[in-house]
Amino acid sequence: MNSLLLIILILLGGAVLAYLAKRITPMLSSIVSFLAISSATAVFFTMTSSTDIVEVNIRNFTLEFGLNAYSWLFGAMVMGVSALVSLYNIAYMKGKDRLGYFNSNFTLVVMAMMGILFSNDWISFFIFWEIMTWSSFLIIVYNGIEEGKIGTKYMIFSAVGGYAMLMAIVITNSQINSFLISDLISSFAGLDMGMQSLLGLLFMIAFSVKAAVMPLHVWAPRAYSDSPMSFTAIFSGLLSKMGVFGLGIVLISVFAKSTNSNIIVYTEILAWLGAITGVMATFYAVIQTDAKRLLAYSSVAQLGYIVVGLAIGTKLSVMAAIFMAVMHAIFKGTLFMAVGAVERQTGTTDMTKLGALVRKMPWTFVAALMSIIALAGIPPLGGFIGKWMLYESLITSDHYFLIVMTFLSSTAAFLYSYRFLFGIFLGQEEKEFENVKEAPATMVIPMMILAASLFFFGMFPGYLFEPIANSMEFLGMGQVDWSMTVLSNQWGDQVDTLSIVNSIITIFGIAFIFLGLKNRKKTRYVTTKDIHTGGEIPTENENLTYAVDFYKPFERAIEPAMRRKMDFYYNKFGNGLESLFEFVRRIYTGNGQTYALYVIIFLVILILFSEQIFL
Amino acid sequence: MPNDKKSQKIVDIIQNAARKHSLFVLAYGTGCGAIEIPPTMTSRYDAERFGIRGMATPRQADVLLVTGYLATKTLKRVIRAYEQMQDPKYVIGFGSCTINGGMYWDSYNTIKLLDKYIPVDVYINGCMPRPEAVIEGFIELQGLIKDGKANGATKYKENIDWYRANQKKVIKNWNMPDYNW
Amino acid sequence: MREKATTLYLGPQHPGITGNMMVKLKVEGDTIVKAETHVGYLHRGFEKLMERRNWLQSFTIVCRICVPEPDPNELNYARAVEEIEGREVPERAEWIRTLVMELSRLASYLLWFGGQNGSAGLYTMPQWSVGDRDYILDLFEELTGGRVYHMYIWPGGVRRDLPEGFTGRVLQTMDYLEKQLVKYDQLMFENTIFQKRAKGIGWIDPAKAIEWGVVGPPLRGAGFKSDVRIDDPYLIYDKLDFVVPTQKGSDVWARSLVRREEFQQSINMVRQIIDKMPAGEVYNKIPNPMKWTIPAGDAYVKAESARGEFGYYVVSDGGNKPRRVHVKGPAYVHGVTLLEEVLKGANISDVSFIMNSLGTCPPEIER
Amino acid sequence: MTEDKHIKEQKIVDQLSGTFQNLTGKVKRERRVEVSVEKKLIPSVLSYVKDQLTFTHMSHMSCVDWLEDEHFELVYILWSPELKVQLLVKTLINRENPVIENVDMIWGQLNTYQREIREMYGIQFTGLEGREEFVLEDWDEMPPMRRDFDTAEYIKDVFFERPGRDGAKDVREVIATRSGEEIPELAKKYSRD
Amino acid sequence: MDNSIWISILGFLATITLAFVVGVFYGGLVRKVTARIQNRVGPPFYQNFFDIVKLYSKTTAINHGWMQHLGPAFAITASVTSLMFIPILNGQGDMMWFENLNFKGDLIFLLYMMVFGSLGMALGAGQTGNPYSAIGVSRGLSQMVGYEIPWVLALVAIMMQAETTSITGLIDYQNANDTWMMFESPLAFIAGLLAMLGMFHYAPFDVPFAPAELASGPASEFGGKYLALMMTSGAIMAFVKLVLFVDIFMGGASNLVMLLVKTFLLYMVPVLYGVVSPRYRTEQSIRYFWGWPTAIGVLGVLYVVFIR
Repeated sequence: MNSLLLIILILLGGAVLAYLAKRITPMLSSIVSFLAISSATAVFFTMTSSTDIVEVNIRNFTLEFGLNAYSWLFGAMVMGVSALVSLYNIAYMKGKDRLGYFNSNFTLVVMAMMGILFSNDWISFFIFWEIMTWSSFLIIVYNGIEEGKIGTKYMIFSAVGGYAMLMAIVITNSQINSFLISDLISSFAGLDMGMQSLLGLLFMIAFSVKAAVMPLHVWAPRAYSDSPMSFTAIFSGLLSKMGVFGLGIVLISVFAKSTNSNIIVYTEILAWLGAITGVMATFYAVIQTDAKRLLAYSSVAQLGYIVVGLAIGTKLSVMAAIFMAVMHAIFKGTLFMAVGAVERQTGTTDMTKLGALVRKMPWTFVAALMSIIALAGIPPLGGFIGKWMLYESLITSDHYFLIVMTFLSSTAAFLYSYRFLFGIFLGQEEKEFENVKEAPATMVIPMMILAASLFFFGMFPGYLFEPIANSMEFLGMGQVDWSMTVLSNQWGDQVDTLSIVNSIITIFGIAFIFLGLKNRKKTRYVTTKDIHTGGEIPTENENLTYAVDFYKPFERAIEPAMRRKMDFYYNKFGNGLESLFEFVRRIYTGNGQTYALYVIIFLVILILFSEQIFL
Repeated sequence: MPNDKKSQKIVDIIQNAARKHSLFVLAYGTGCGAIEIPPTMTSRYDAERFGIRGMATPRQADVLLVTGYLATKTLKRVIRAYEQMQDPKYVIGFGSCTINGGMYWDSYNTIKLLDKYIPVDVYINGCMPRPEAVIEGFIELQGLIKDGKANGATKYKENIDWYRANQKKVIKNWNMPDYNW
Repeated sequence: MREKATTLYLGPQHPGITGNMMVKLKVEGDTIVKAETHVGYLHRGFEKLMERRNWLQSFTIVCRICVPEPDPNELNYARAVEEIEGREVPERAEWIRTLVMELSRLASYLLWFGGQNGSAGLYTMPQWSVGDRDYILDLFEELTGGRVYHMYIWPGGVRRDLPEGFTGRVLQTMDYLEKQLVKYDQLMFENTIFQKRAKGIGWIDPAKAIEWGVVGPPLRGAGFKSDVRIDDPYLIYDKLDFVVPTQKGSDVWARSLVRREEFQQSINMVRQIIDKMPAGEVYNKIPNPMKWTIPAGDAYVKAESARGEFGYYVVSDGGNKPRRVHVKGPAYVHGVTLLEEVLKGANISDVSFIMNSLGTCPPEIER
Repeated sequence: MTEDKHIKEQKIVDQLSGTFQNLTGKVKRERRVEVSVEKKLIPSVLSYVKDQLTFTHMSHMSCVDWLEDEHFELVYILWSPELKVQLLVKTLINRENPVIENVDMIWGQLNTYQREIREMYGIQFTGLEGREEFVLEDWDEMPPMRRDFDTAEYIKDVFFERPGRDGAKDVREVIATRSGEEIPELAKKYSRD
Repeated sequence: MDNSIWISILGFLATITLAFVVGVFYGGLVRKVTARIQNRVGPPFYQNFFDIVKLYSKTTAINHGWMQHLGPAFAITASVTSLMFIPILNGQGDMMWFENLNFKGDLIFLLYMMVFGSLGMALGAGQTGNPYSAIGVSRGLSQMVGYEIPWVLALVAIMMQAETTSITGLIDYQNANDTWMMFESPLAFIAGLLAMLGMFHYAPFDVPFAPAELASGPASEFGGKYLALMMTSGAIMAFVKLVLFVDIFMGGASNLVMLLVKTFLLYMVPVLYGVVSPRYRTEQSIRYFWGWPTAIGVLGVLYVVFIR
């Protein structure tokens, strides 16, 4: 059997089995899901090759599955991260309700993502895209009524994206008479100007929704933060990358060949939108008090950079964007898992309540610290390399104000990075969290593996450059030069990651050991209550942690920019639409079977009446 | 105790020289003598010439300057600040009130003999001591440090029980964390 | 479950606090939602000690109530005793007392210039102005023998006459200070950053200022022409020519301007005093202090210090010791009720700044 | 102290004694007026003089312990910025049961004064809010400002004696004998033996 | 293995020693200069050596957990690593000792490397649980967002002008054209200079350490060996910032004397401005940087893009 179909089938079977397994014991459902995903991962890494092509004939048209260098890269990322997350998921979801429902959808999302990556034609792409949307929607509403509204918001935006994609596909087919992605790539340049612009707009809308680009990002923060964390690790880390994947295809392989000046304007606008997304989402992340919400906004901001990189479209910037996409999947996955671990152990993610978990949950902290360092783009971890390439590509391609925008948001990212670590792991020890224990090993190990990989890619980015260069070649960017440890831009300036890492490790090691060993006997380890409080003795119930409104002065300084809240307008708009969508919500009763039935009916209609729809 | 220069190791000599020339004073105006600290530190007398410098927190300070009488309420804070300081640390008793209670000898709220509560390395007498006297006191302390004789902190650690008993006699509600030395 | 606001202990050991006191702040972000003044770190029980000392011994104690500015205390105590006893004071002594009072006001303002700017982070100003204050302390030392505590103004006059050539040295110092004032203007009052820091900060509602018990420069900064020197004239202030400056802003900036103007006025007053000072006796001798009794009675006297009205309520029961000496310093209201009120909603950055502008001085709160 | 010299002061006394019964007042000197009232009249007198007689500024509030007469004397010292007159309102309260009504709703800063007097004299102000401890900390003796509180006795128990004070000798003398030095003539002169 | 690695290690050590000595020496000189302006004598110029040695010789230390080691360790790592990647001299003969890793990093890497220390310091300060530390960190990071904007604008302008992002490249450009960047694009220089005022944390931009409000700010709980290491790294970092600025705007230095003269003159700018300025509040400081300095920086970039 073809390995691609095998992966899809394993995952599909896993989804069904996970649903059934909860009848035996709820835990088994998570384990089944983990087994399905990990065996699919094993199949993916051992058996697939980029020459696999399989055709599935349904009635009178053909769905074509295949793998190429580009989708292999994303597939490897999806499979690797989701296997670790599903391992984490076992312990994380233990004891929660409706595990069958959750896990089957969880597996289905992974299946859909792999399906998208394997699709060689727009029809199967669209079908899997919709499956992904629906199953992720079902998980968003998993938590209850309040999430229903968030789910509706997500659904509205996804529907807009989906219809845009559908229209684009229909138009494509009517123009070039083929559903194959490769046909669009090859014949795009031949289309007339108006058609190119229209297609460009539609595809950008379709993918920007998932990539959460500025005007279409509204659904993202709440949807990311209010889902179960093991899913958010995938949702924010991987699912959003499907938007990036699509944008990559459209922007690079399709538009790059276009001579249309409108398209260049589009990409410029998209780049600016990405940059503004980065800045605004960062500012919003800075003022959050909930760790999950903070990370959710930070995801939006990070996706902004990736979009900037893709939209600029030089070799270096695309490389940076894809590199950052992979890094983002890793570190954001780790961070959401860390937050999940904290939530599981303490029951809250409110940074104004948490504090000083560093002694209680050291391994979680280490994983979070590494990820945060990568997120902030500080050398020597992987995040820095993406940032460096992005800046270099921006400056060498004369995007002088874009670099300032991205730099502003990445500097402001230090604020929320620190806020995150401080709010959860540092500060005063609280009585409430006295007996908190480290999360179980099955949760810690996936985090540590991902965090270690950040370090590895920071030291040897070449291991990632190779597949990226291959996929860029596939996308038609031509030969891309790369080397194992040296980054360089087109002006010829270089950065040697190996010497950076060596230098940092040596000096840090010496300093750390010096501090640890000097007067080791006479160093008094004290509690966080023993601090300088002007000589006074703080009473028991007094709060000594500076936690509320942490960045008040900064908020005051950025007040003019924050006055017009985009969310506010969308909410107004959403409230207006509320009644319109009331009946939609009535259909989403919260019962798994109904959803499944609905999805299946939708797919059947899509397939049966495809001729009428598409032609 | 043969604590003269000859018996000191070379490391000690360097350390003591550095300690001598760099005295970080805890910025704690405990009593009314605090009014003579600004003139001492500012342009006319300029104690910074001798490496004397104010520090904001006890963690970073070397010298606790008890400027005058201590009310019992302040004594508690002073003890806490003193114990938060890091070795080697020195105490300068400033003004007559630290020596024998001064003009508040019959006040119900001030302690009379400072070195019953915390070890004092150098006393400066006067009410109040002039800035010249303060600097003189610091120079005296520097001399003690140079010879390795300013060992009030060691004395405090060795006799902690005695000091603690005295302190608890005055401070009725001892709700401070007890430090283990 | 911990409370929402963060507790910040500003003091007693804190470089930003004026003296040995503690302001316990509850902050949300950097905004203060509640401020609590804790005092008592300097409590010596002066008023109890004075019950155990005879009338003259108490003199050594009263000056120690307010360290930066001891002379108003001596004056008030002396005037209260004189008022109860009905003792006459020679004319020249009154002039000398006024001179001492104005010099002490200048010294206090110089210290305040330093404190206000030190709390704003301009460390050059304290270095200059506290250094210049020493010139006045030198004058005091020559006149009284003490740098800080003078014990110079006694019941019945002053302890001794002016030394030879003293007035000339005073005038010399005044010239120097006037020259320095130009420098202070450049460094502080014309400094845009200082203005940005000071304007609109620490606002006291002028409509409530009197009711809250605000006195001194803060009250004049709120637009009230209120000064004990003209409202309830004492010494020879009615014979001097001076203006009481007022400002409308009622913020730190207004108070700073008021103090700056009063500094100039004091320099002018010292010159007038030296110009017009009459000759004569300076001391109406008191009997043997151990047996010196004062007839029963009470008196409330007040004087304008650099920070506001200083009031002394002295009660005698006819014996050789005071029955009760109760001191009211300006900081008693400024440092507790008013400070707690003004700090509500302020920024952490401004706490020390506001405290300095109100002239909070703990020793006179708890005594 | 003739009548015609202090017209505005006399007018205040007249107006007050006209309004309240059992109120005695006198003009002490220029700008000083003193009235004595019963303790239950204090709130009404204070609010009357504040609202009607423009005594809007609360200068001071004091307390005197008349141990021999077995009462405390409370003094409210007010100032009128318009009339420029200082008004002393005095009242006596029993020493055995020192209770009086809290008046900090009239002037906010009275809260501080009353808290201090409560701590120092043990006078209870009914309805007074605010921290119990103001100046002292963990004080478990008699309120220290009462005249029957003997500080000399107290310090003997709690603090270490100041050396040289034993036997009421002069400090210099004691130090001199301890170190075996010759007692200087100057010291002998002041010796209390 | 041949001798070259030993020579380069010796070179590292020589560089670190130079930076430490010069940094500490400058620290003392700053105190001296400040003192002279304030009408006093001031401490001897070698005072800071005593301070650091004294702090290293402290026998006890307080530790709130292993993260507290991290802060100073990160700080020293950031300063020394940055030092390794900065060309100190641009002459041929002297270069051998101070070459280190100059050609292995560039300006953007350095921007991030210099933040590394602040973030580590912030984490160490956070571990102590002192509210003052947290407030100081919050202020410091907020202010950093402020001054990074004009700073990046200035760097973008000069990088686009020289068409290189490497510091050695910038020096070569200046040497080749026989000019200094501060004359080539003066607007960028002004923006960079104003941003540098913030980077040195002298008044009016010393909010993170404001003693009147926060005691010692982030370092409140750091004493003894921790404070010593922080002071060491602070001295090195000051040197790094100065050399960086001299390299990119003032044509680098061809010998040590030139280097000292240029860096000292440059250092006097924030110091002298600081001596006569009170402290801004945090938001005032951020708004200041986003006002004129940013406008000048934008003009500087436009100047490079359109005029050149």
